[in-house]
Amino acid sequence: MLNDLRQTARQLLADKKVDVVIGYGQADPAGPAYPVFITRPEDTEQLVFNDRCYNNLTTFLTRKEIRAMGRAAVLVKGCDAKSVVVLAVESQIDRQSVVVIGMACNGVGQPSLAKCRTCDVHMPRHTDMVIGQAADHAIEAKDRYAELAEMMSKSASERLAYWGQELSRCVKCYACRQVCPMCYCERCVADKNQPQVIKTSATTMGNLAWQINRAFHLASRCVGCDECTRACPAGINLRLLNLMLAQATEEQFDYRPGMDKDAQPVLGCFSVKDKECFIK
Amino acid sequence: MSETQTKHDFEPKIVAYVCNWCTYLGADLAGTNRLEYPPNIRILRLPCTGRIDFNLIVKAYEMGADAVLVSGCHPGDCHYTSGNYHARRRWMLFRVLLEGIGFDMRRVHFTWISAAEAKKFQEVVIDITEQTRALGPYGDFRKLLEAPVC
Amino acid sequence: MRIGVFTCWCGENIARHVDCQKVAEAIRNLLGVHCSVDYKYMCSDPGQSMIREQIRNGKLTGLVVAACSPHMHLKTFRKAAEAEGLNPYMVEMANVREHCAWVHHDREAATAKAIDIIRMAVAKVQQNRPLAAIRVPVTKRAMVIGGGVAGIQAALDIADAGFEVVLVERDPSIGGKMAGLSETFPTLDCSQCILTPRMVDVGQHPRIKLHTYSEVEAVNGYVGNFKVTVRKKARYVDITKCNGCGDCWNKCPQKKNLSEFDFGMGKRTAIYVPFPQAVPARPVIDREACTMLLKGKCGICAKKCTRGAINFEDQDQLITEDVGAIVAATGYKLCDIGKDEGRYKGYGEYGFGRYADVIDGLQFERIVSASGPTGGEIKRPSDGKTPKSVVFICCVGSRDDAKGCGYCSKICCMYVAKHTMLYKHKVHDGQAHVFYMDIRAGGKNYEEFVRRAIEQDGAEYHRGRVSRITEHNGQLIVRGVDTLVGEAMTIEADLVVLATAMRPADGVESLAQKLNIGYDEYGFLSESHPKLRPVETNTAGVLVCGACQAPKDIPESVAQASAAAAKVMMLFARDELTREPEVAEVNEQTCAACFSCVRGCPYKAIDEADITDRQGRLIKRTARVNPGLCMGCGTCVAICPSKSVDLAGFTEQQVYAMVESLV
Amino acid sequence: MSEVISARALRELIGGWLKAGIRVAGPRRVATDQVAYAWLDRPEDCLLGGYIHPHNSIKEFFFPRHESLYEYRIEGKKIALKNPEPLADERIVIGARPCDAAAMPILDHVFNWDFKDPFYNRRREQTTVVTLACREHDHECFCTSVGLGPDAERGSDVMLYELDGDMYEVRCVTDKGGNLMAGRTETSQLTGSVPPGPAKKFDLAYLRETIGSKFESPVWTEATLRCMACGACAYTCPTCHCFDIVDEGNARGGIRAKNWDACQFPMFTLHASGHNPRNTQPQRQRQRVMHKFSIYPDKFGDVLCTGCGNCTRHCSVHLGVQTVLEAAEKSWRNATV
Repeated sequence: MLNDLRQTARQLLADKKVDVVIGYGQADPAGPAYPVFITRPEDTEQLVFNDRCYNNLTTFLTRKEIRAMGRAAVLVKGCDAKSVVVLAVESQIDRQSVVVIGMACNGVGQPSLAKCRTCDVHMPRHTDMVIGQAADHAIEAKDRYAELAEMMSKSASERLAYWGQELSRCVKCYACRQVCPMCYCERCVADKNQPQVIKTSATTMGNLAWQINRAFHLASRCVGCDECTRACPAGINLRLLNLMLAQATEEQFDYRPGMDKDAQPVLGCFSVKDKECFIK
Repeated sequence: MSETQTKHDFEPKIVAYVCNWCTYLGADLAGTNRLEYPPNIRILRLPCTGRIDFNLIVKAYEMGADAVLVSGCHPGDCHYTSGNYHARRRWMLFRVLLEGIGFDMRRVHFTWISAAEAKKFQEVVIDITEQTRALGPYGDFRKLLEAPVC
Repeated sequence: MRIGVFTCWCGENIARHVDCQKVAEAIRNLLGVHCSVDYKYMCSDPGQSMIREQIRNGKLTGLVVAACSPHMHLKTFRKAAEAEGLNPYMVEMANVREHCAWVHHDREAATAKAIDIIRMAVAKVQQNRPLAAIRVPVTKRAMVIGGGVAGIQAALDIADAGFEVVLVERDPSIGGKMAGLSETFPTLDCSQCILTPRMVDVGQHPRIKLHTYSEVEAVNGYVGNFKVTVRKKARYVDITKCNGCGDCWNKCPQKKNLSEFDFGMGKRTAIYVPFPQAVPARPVIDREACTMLLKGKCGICAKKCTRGAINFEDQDQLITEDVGAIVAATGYKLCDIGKDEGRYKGYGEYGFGRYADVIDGLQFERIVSASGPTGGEIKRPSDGKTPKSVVFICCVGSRDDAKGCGYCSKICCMYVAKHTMLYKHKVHDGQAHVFYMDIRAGGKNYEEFVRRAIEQDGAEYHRGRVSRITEHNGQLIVRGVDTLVGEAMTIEADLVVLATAMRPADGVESLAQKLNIGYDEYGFLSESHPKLRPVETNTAGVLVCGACQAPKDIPESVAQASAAAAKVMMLFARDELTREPEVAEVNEQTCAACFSCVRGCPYKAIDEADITDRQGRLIKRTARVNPGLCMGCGTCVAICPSKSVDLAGFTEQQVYAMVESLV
Repeated sequence: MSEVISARALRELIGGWLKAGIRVAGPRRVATDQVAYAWLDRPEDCLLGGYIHPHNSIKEFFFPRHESLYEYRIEGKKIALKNPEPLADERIVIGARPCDAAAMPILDHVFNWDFKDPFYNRRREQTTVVTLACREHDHECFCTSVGLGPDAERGSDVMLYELDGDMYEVRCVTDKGGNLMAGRTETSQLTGSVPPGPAKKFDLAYLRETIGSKFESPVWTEATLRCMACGACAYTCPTCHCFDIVDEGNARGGIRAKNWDACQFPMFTLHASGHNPRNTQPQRQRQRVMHKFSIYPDKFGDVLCTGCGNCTRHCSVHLGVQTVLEAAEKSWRNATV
């Protein structure tokens, strides 16, 4: 598998099909892998792929430093592949000019991350090629949102108290935003100060306002790569916020971001038949 | 101390985001018809429910609102043909997030009130005011507001 | 900023429950407020001149008028400000009447609330920016869609006013339904006699460009600047060469085609002119009926044509017309009550389509029409014998939700009365029976007309419904009830005429979508205000008239058409339009070009645009608002994640300032 | 001869402090596998082992991420200012890591070299730092590479060394520490020691003398292109000290606040004109490392890093001072060969 990967990358660079391959490197086998940007065929030996390859590399597709490097090939796991679809739908990338190398994946992390335990895209979709083999088995929707069910069984006050506790640790380092492939805004609303819609202070309220904003701007767009959760230095389980909206989006609109490249987005569109039981 | 204030020990603060063409006019008509309702509500006029960003709802609570009302034209009546449909879809999801983080959903209200529904406007405002008064100040949220940093 | 706040007593209306002096006091202390005064009637002349004086002397840069609803007087006070040289958009109103004094009777609470409402307005006005009205050029050329009586009237009025008109008609000739009517109520003057001259006027008018046998394909642009793509359907006859001599259709062997113009009561050839007075009086080949086009055999017409006008190779053409305004006059059709379609449930029990002698009102018009297939003699379709007993049934489909049309078709009561008269005048020993629900004969000489039908021409009116119609050796057995007499009744009829419900013409929904205007559940086009803007739509520059907006008779359609024409002339009276500047604008620096606003805009007013350097190299992509199209709903603002689009008049700055003043 | 205290006694001591109304902060489990320096409610909240390094640093107790400089109230046309009450309560940070404690004297420079920051200094005066020497380290630790170590005493008032049998040797480094522990310890023969810290990751002396001339070195881009431009490194760093000053409030009033800021944010150097002198992420990473190992030491002598490893440890792309300097040393030495 690794040889296929390196071979493919080498070819792409040698044939000048791409100028840079965005992949994973790893200095210390015991440490985590990290993103590398390979521009010369001979350097493709640095590429690795294993269960320490956490990053969603598609985030780099919209970074100006990386765009400046030219045409890119990017490694994606099943979950990351979905963000390519959304980026294309939101006209952030020209899908034709990006080579998407899917990597069959059996989950990352030891023990594997929460997202991997309910993953039904071990084989990446909508890629230009897939390297390796992995078995996909359907996961029932309710299992995908099991963690959520547990949290929703608590009372509203308990939930608010829980988030108050968690968010009191948030320092507004914006790691959650920076690693998110969907957070490609040139100027985040959090950095807009006329008006200051979201307080810059890392107070519990300021943090809550920010996380509500972040989560909702990802509503029906978040592909569940969970990089925000992994990147949070304060260990806040942001995944839960994303799950809330993912579940609602799936239940109410039968839509899972990045799964179907032709499906119409949920927000910015509407149906006259939308349910409105909550409106008096 | 005014009568209403002496009547109750707690006067809820209610913020209403309404569209210019239906609910705002409905409120105007309530006035024209002299339909009395509690004075706790503060109405912000926006062109269309489509303009009402979810951050505004959060901001209202940050400013100490005890309840928020969002109201516009009935489906099909939107002055801008479909702004309210966009709004409706936005709220369908936003409510879920609010509920998820443990927000007290008895303090956020969505209604359609047409320019003709003065009576409905009055009833809605009375309901919300009484219900919120019964709930008392939004303590859970205040705690978040006042949580110290180091 | 120097803000003046003017609190109005509105006589006693506000002052009764709000202590206006106390309010003015409280507001005077607000940061940024230069002066705060209260007065009995701000909207009165002395009130306004006081405001103007304050603007002048106090060099005010912002104004808050605390009075009634902005829907009532915002314009008034903006004008006053403008007259003093203060930008009108630096004026805000605080609604302390409708939203306060009139609904809160506890003086202290109301006063406190009034202060809050004004604080909000002051907070907002501090964020206001001067705005300049948007100016857009006007193409002084109108398009009228539909060549019925409404379309004709609108086209002629606009053209006679000196403006060019493009008239688009789907059928081979203009004239619409009216051209097929026999005589018209309440005067019984011959329909064609009054219509055809106007059709000729249209055909000959130097400023009217006629596209018959054509349909609107696409509509782009906005008020004053529409680009309309028109599909000219292949006619297979070059009407510039043809002189309408008639050799072709007289010789055409395909004579068995049902005539659309006669509503199937008569026949026509494959190459045909719909009716003698057609405009243009030029034939068209029915591609479904012509053996030359179907099988490549025949071509007689081509041989006969001395001018070589026949062209079997003819293709549809797409042409674009630049117009400044569009009038939709697409008219109506009669509900096909023979079959069920969607919400519309047929009247199987009446046997329409099953019994040849059960026909609808328009078919009857052709039978009694002097130019009709029977030459004006009343003969029933089945065997051509003269019916001695005719039953007319009103409200077939109309006023009946169960059948799909909840509304009243409005013209039926009148034309049924007319039908009974025309019938009686031609078949003196015949008897007309009418089943009706109510007689609705509002209108000049209408009631009198109906009375004449009953009293002079002896039509028998039965208040009641017909339950079913069956056929028994050539006779139609009509079973109904007369609720006034209170008994069931059976009439043996030779002919039954159904006054079927009026529905918008086919394809009106798709046209409405192209024009981006609304339509109701039945497909009737929506006016922007039922009373005060009856011919405007919610898309500026697009007007409606005639039966496409609601069931109407001829005089109403004509009146509405002239009204629409007048609106077009108003538009064309100016060289450029000024539009409210409260529209959206994109911050192209920060726009991330996700284009969800483009997707969401109800007016398709946002485009995808490229920003390039001098060499034309792409710097970045961005969304861009077309201020000519934007109606200022602000949906894009809420959709935009980075708030890179904002709405003048309701900017984020203004709205948040208001919320933050609520503490 | 040494002074020792039993784990039990230590916890009782913490309990006593808390009872006496002293605010005590220490390593505390704030979530599953998440340890942070946080205020303690009960003595048992305090972890005295079982973790390498909390996700934050003790700078939070001296230079909080959000701090009100003053309040303003808008009363009519007047604006009234109100200074915050000076910090009254006595504070103790217990269980600090040597690398965190060592950051405090380093930070003292910047908060005192011209303007003496009363907020910071008051907290320093009021707070006693009790440090727990390290017995373990992980891949990210590199204190030894910046001249510190698992039992470095710098910045601590008291040092604790784990002994067998749930005992700690107590070494008072300052009088403040002495006063705190006076009479709380017992004399013993046992002395604590710690295993050697992490192997050196880079040659500080070499980098200090070279780095100044390497502003244009390609290594900055090579090593840092993957930076995600978040503030995780700066905010978990014991020595990063950049802040922003913002007004937050509403129509009635508000506060002027001092909030953490980080040089990795593109906004950090964005000019009103739209021009950004540090326009790419590698430039910002270079700035961070240069500040720590060139600019700051040139001005104050100390390198602005204690080798705690938080930057790399909490980086989503495993990028930090250590990884950058390793790469830099490698490429610069090769270049000279």
